[in-house]
Amino acid sequence: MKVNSMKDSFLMKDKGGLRMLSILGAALVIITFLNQAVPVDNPLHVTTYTVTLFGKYLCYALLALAVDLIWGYCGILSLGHGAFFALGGYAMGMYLMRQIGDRGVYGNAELPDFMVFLDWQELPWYWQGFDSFGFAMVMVLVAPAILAFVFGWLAFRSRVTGVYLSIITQALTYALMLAFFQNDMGFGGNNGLTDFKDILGFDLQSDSTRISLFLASGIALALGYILCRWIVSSRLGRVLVAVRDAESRTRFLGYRVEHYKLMIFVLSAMLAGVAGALYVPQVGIINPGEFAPINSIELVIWVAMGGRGTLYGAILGAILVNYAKTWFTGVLPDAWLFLLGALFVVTTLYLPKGIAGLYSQIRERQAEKKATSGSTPNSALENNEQSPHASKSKLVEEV
Amino acid sequence: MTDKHIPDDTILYLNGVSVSFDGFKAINGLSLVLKEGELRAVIGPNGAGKSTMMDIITGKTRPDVGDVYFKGEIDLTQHDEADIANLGIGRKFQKPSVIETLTVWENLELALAGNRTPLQSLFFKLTKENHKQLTDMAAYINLDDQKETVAGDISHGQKQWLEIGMLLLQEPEVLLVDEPAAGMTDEETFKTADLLRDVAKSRSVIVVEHDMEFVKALDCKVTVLHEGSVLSEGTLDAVQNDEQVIEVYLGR
Amino acid sequence: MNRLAPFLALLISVMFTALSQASALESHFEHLKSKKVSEKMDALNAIATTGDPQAETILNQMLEGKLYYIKSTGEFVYIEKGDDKKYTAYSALTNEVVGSFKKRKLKKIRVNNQIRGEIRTALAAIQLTSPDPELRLQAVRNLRDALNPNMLPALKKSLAREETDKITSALETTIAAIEFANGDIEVQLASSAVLADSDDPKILALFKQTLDKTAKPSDLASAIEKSIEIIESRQQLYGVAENLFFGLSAGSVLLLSAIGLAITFGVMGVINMAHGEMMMIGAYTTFGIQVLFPNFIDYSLFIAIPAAFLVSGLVGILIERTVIRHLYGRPLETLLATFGISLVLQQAVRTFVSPQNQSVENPGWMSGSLEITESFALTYNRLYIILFSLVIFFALMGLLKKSLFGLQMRAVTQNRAMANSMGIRSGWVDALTFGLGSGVAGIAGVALSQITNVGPNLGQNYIIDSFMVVVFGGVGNLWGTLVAAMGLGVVNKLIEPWAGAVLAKIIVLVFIILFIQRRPRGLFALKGRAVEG
Amino acid sequence: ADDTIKVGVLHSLSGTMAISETTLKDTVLMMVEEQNKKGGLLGKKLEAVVVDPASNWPLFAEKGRELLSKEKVDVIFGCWTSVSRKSVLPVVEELNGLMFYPVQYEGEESSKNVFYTGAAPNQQAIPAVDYLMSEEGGSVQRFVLAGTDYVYPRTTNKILEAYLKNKGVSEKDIMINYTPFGHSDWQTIVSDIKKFGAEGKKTAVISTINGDANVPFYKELGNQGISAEDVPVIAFSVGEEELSGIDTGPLVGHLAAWNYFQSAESDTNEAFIDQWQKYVKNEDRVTNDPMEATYIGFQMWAKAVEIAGTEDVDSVRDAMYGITVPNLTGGTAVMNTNHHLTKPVLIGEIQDDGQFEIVWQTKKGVIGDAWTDHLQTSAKVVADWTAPINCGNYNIETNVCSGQNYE
Amino acid sequence: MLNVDNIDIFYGASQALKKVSLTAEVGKVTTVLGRNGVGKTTLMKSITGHLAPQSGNISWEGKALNTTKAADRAHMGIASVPQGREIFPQLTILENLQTGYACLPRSERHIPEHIFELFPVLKDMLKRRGGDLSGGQQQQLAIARALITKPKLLVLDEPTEGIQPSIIKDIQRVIAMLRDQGEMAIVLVEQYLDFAKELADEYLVMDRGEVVLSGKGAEMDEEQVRSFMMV
Ligand SMILES: Nc1ncnc2c1ncn2[C@@H]1O[C@H](COP(=O)(O)OP(=O)(O)OP(=O)(O)O)[C@@H](O)[C@H]1O
Ligand SMILES: Nc1ncnc2c1ncn2[C@@H]1O[C@H](COP(=O)(O)OP(=O)(O)OP(=O)(O)O)[C@@H](O)[C@H]1O
Ligand SMILES: NC(N)=O
Ligand SMILES: [Mg+2]
Ligand SMILES: [Mg+2]
Repeated sequence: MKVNSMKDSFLMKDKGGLRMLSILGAALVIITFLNQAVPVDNPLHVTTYTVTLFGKYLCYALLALAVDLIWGYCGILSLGHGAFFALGGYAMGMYLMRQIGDRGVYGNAELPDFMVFLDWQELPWYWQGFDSFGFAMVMVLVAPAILAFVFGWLAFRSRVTGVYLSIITQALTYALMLAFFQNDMGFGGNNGLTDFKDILGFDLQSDSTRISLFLASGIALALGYILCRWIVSSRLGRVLVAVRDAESRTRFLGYRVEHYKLMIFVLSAMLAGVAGALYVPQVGIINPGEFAPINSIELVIWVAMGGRGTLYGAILGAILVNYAKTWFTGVLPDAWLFLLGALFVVTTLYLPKGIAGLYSQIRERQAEKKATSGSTPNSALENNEQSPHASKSKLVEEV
Repeated sequence: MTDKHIPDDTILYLNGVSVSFDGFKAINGLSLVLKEGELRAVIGPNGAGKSTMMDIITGKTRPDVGDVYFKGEIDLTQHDEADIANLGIGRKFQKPSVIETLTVWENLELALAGNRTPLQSLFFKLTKENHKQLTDMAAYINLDDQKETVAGDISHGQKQWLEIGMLLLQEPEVLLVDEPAAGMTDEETFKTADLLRDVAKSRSVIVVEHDMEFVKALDCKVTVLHEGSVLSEGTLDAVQNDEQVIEVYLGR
Repeated sequence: MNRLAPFLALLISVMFTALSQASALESHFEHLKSKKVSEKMDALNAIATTGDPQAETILNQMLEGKLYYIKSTGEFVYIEKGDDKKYTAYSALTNEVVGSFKKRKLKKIRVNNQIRGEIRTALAAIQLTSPDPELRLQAVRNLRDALNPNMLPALKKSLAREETDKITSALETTIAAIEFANGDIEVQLASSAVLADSDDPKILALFKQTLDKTAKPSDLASAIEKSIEIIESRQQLYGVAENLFFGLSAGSVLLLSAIGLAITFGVMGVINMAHGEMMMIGAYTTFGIQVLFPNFIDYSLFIAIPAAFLVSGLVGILIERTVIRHLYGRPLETLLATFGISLVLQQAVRTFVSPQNQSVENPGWMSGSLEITESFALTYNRLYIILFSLVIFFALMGLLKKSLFGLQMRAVTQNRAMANSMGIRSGWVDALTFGLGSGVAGIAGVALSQITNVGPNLGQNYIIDSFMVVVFGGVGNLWGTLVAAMGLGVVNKLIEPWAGAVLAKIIVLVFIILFIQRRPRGLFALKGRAVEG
Repeated sequence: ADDTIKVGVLHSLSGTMAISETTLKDTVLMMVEEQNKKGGLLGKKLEAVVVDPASNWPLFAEKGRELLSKEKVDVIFGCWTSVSRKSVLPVVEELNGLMFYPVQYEGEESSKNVFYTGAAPNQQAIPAVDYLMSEEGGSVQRFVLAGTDYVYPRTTNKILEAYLKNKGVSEKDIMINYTPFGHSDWQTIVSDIKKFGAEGKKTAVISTINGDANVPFYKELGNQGISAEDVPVIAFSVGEEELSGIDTGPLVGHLAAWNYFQSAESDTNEAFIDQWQKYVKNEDRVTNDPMEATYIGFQMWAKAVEIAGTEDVDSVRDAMYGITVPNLTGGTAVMNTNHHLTKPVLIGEIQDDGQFEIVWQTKKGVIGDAWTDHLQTSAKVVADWTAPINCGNYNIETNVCSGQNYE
Repeated sequence: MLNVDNIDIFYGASQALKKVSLTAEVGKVTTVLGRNGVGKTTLMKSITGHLAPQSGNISWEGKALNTTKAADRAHMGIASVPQGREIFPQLTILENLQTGYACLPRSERHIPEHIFELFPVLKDMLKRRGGDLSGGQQQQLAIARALITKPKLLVLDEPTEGIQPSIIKDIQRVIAMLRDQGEMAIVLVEQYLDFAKELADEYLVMDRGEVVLSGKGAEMDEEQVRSFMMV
């Protein structure tokens, strides 16, 4: 009961999040309805293609949420979060591969095609158990968690921070990418895992499976959001912010900074793993490209676009950027990068707090106007160091 | 290591501590003993090593040689900052350092004595009692109408006060206070002195200051540091009349 | 008149011999047209042994694939590409211009690798007496391929009159090799000792092949074994030196690509994702210069270096003035904006230049290698790039550490507001600093154009490594960048021979991760209160 | 609208593969334009739908789905890397699309919905080795198999290794080396190759090095003084387009094996080159093998549509078998029932103008083999999409069509 | 002469200065007094150019400063010792001092010996990084650095904070000397009343963003001032 009321209170206070959650809920219901109940020839019908596309955005949103949790609240800029996403994806992919059974091109029930072809005689030990959905789902959480734990334990204990941490996370994902590229690793090399048939006995290509996966992604995102919101609105959240902005001071207050970081990093990795696991059956392939450092950089950019340190901003950013990508690549295949690039630049310049900050930015400016009404604000001074729309009398020295 | 005799009522014990930075000896064979419930003023020229001494006690700086013991048996050089804070040593820094992106209230809340593991923080709930503690403290440090202000936006002196408030809420056994009166008005300076004298009734306190009026108001034993070691020790009067102290510190 | 006389004499004699020998040469031409490789080879060897002075020209033209015959007349010519789409044909016998033809009217005498090899050997016999020492040396070495005992008298004659040390010893080796390959055991024993001094890999191969065929134990076998041992121990030494050179060279590329970033990121704190594209612009500038001045390829780099510095620098200043300057104090957002800029720049190249790679030529002096011994040579392009990277590095170091501008640059990034209060016009300093970093990246692009692709992806390929180097070395520390770049290069190249390129790279990455644990602020960490704040 | 036939183009226009794939996009657009000039197909105009999968493999699947289910294209021309093809494959099969894949690849695949117009290993790798081992090719006895570390090179090398051993080449005369994508520092490897090649036996390098890594590789070869006469390199992924980004002066004599070279002498080729250079408004633009494969694929599809009298996928597919169109090297391309082409194999030698001179070619066309005969598991698998087999991977020992989950 | 005329400054919606005016004449010390958080630093920042008033005017030697950037003000002879010292942490002491060269013609770019006479510690530590110094040493460096630029208006925000007594006395002497040379206007923010009183030619007391008291230093009513400094 107590927990319940507490939950209520933290969620209730989070207006932006509530709005976002209700939009998400509505979207899940409406899209499902428009896909299932509205006839195909009706202009309102949403194709399964679109549903799956949205399912993908939702997975990306969950991934972005995971990044915002550590970056926005704890100041850990991970440039390698794609690695955890990919690991979750591989765990799911391995399960899906096992489900193919003897329906692969060589008809070998014991081994995935790529192993047959490479003359492998038996399933390597690390593939054992992936026939079971339960085991695979545990691995979806455990594999990223273990990697995050080992890596985080080393790095946080040694007090690796800032860009140094960012760069070694990047080195981590880069190294994993190169490793997974190698056929000898037993994960299908560059081609990765693909040609999945079904999940839990349901045909992956059927509309109902797709809708279910879409819904699952939406629910995972909502739960992930609530979990993250709960964390950041507890005192733990305040400690995280303290760690982000004054790590050493927080230590002198008696907080074991490395434990906080480790806990939140592992949690974030697990969220990313879940996102990856939901992503793979919807896009139908997982390959080492997901480990590419540039992917991880991009995903940080979704968060920055959406507004870091707000959680719902990350979700917004991920969906918007990816929607823009889908849209731009379709309508302007030769020039879409101009648009996307410009979008990034313009957002940075005009929305310093990201899309999520737009609202508060407008409110702030109104308040300021009210306060200073009657007198013309003096603008020329120092605004060469300021964003064109930043508060005029902000201290320049804030570095 | 603890074969030296340390009196029972000693809470902090520094012996033969030295530390150097790139060859420069900032602390040089420093020894100092603080008793339980003692209030001690430390003065000395700029660069004498006062803040560095506090760095060593709080685990920020590791000494090259020397012993640092807390409560007789705990070797502080073997612990890190968070450990030492949890053992009961709190500190106010010379340069006001608060968590600038959190509000005044949140700063105080984080400082509040209590358990500090991640899970405990996650399930932490402010009790009525805690609430009153925080409200009182905010009033005491004159920030009650700026409780919701982000700490980065309060003035220099207000940050000093906030930090003092945070230090008190931690309820440490030993308080290390580095230049609390800097940037305060004369009246506030005296208020601070009163406060520290009061605190020292139940705890041990080391105060560093350059304001002699303030030190006088503290009315306690004074240690003068110079070039990393103790130059003189005694009552303020005695110290103030020490030729060497006048020469290097007070001026004529 | 005096000077012309010998020339005229020569001309007349050439014409005369050409006339008299023409039919001898011509009689072999028909066989050159043959599709059979063996027939062609016989023919070209026959041409080589006519002793006709024109033979060398013919063989050389054939080697370069310029020997044709005119379809209609069957006349043998060699061709030179003209300005229009036509080719100027010169008579293979007289070197006179025959006319200008479309390629379709001509038929090429095809050569393949085997034939080229044969031509070279054939030419070697002729060039053994060439006045050009380079050609002579090459000829002597080429003669080691065939190990033809018939060449011995000619070689020995050459040895007797040769004056250049290097060629003398090459001759000795070649003679010894031929004797070793063809002589009896006595001769072999003697020559194997001589050959032990040679670093020509062919000799080692010769030894090994002979050893396989030699009865063991025997005097000869042990003599050969001893020689092999001598050679191999020397090779091992070269191997180490070579690896070190490879490492330094890989390091110098890292250094070049990181050094501009050491300024924009290391000093200014801008997470400059467009750094790679600044290099790309530099590389395309080089390409542009070569297109503009196609006849000055050898000097193109000297124009390209300042040009690339200016072009990239100006682009950098433009970016700084329009975007970055609004972001000081928000370092993380520079990541977002510069990433956007990098996308735009890449696509701009694809759209306005071409999505394909562009061909940038190596000037003659950048190609080939500096031979230390016959099995150990330092490639010129790498050598120059190592030197170049160091020059750039120390120039920047000087600028940063010794000039007032460098001081102001550092002051502005450490405390912008205070720097302003000290009268430093931070806007200028920022623009120039970013311009400098970008300009240096542009210069790096010039160097990269000499060893890798010039294409829209150039920047992407280097950005990760660049950040890795700057951070690993310690942000804000130029020495760190130098040591990190060279260190990572050398470590990588020391691992590569036994681990392979992929694993080597993985190992280096893991090494970086672990190393940072020991030095959480990079190799050359700034220590003390100054950084902790 | 009903009066158009939609042609999907699924090639990366950005990202790492844009370098190669944009050319193919332009090729398809050119063919569409030309076909429209001829009045389209079945009286309908062709409409090209171009999307950009941006060198991102999952995006290929998504864009493939977009083309098929949203744009409802009748045919797709697309993909370059095998992984991108593997990514769209399930989509094309699920939605019963029709795709033409124009790049040489590792084989081991035959989908009902894909026609492979590039070379299978037996149409490129095997003949190349035969050539090298022949007297004319230099009687090579030692081989360096150097490749980029991904599936195509790995597979090709595996096949080659088996093939070479069969031919009596011993283990120690084969050196295998893999490098990461975009590898740019070739010093060590080239130096190793140099040493390997200097041990007495005639040595050649068989290069499956992909894309961007080639330029620094060849530059390093040149600089370390490895000439084609000493150690020739025969490449399977280096064509005219790749050469146009390299200063070819030092590379003369190195080789490549393809099914087409721009220098091939035929009227169709001359016309094609003209058309291409006019289309891109650049007299210096080159053509290459994947362009020819695209050309053949497009011509075959157009012909099949005419024969079937409809653009309907199943009917077009049926019409494809046995269809012939002139290829650009003067012969005829035939589409076989295993969805692979019959094509000639050509060996070309790099010239200093960036072109290849054809030094050897097969007498007749070679039938593309989806499943290689040189590997144990694959040898017993065949593909035949006509009755009675009607299967892309039919085991001739067990007589089952393994692993297909559709009819 | 510096003229601050009726300026208002807001931080977002909250007003930090309300119609504040101040004048500082060459050859005189103007002290600003007031307890924590009343707006003293805000006022100083508006003079040095780090904050722009939303209304009111600031002028120096008759030239309006409102839109002049901080760096240009420095070139006009305005130097400051900010609260919190603002040392360049990674620059050595020597380099910290050399940042002042930006305002000087090439020929005057050297460090005058009297700086080291005033702050002898600095001379011993020229190669040490600014950030490594003790608090008091940094404060001394900040003052020295401001003097390097040979200012005509010197703005000091609590310059004695954290400085040992003997040096405070020295600083007091220096400020008096600078004033007596008659080439410089000095604005001094202080809470240390004795110090302020000694030096003040003019004084003003602030409370809650407003000037509540002002007058000649010599006529300062200590009791009244103290009353405003209480909480
Ligand atoms: N990391 C460091 N590197 C170099 N020198 C240092 C470092 N830390 C401290 N110092 C030097 O050690 C000496 C002692 O500094 P400390 O801050 O302890 O002095 P303090 O007594 O607190 O002086 P103040 O009264 O001015 O605060 C100073 O001279 C300072 O410059
Ligand atoms: N950056 C800021 N944003 C918002 N409010 C600010 C900011 N800086 C200062 N303030 C507020 O403005 C008021 C005046 O601050 P200021 O720093 O000018 O005080 P001060 O008189 O210098 O105090 P002190 O003696 O403590 O230095 C304070 O109430 C403070 O909370
Ligand atoms: N199919 C290829 N070349 O990847
Ligand atoms: Mg101190
Ligand atoms: Mg102040």
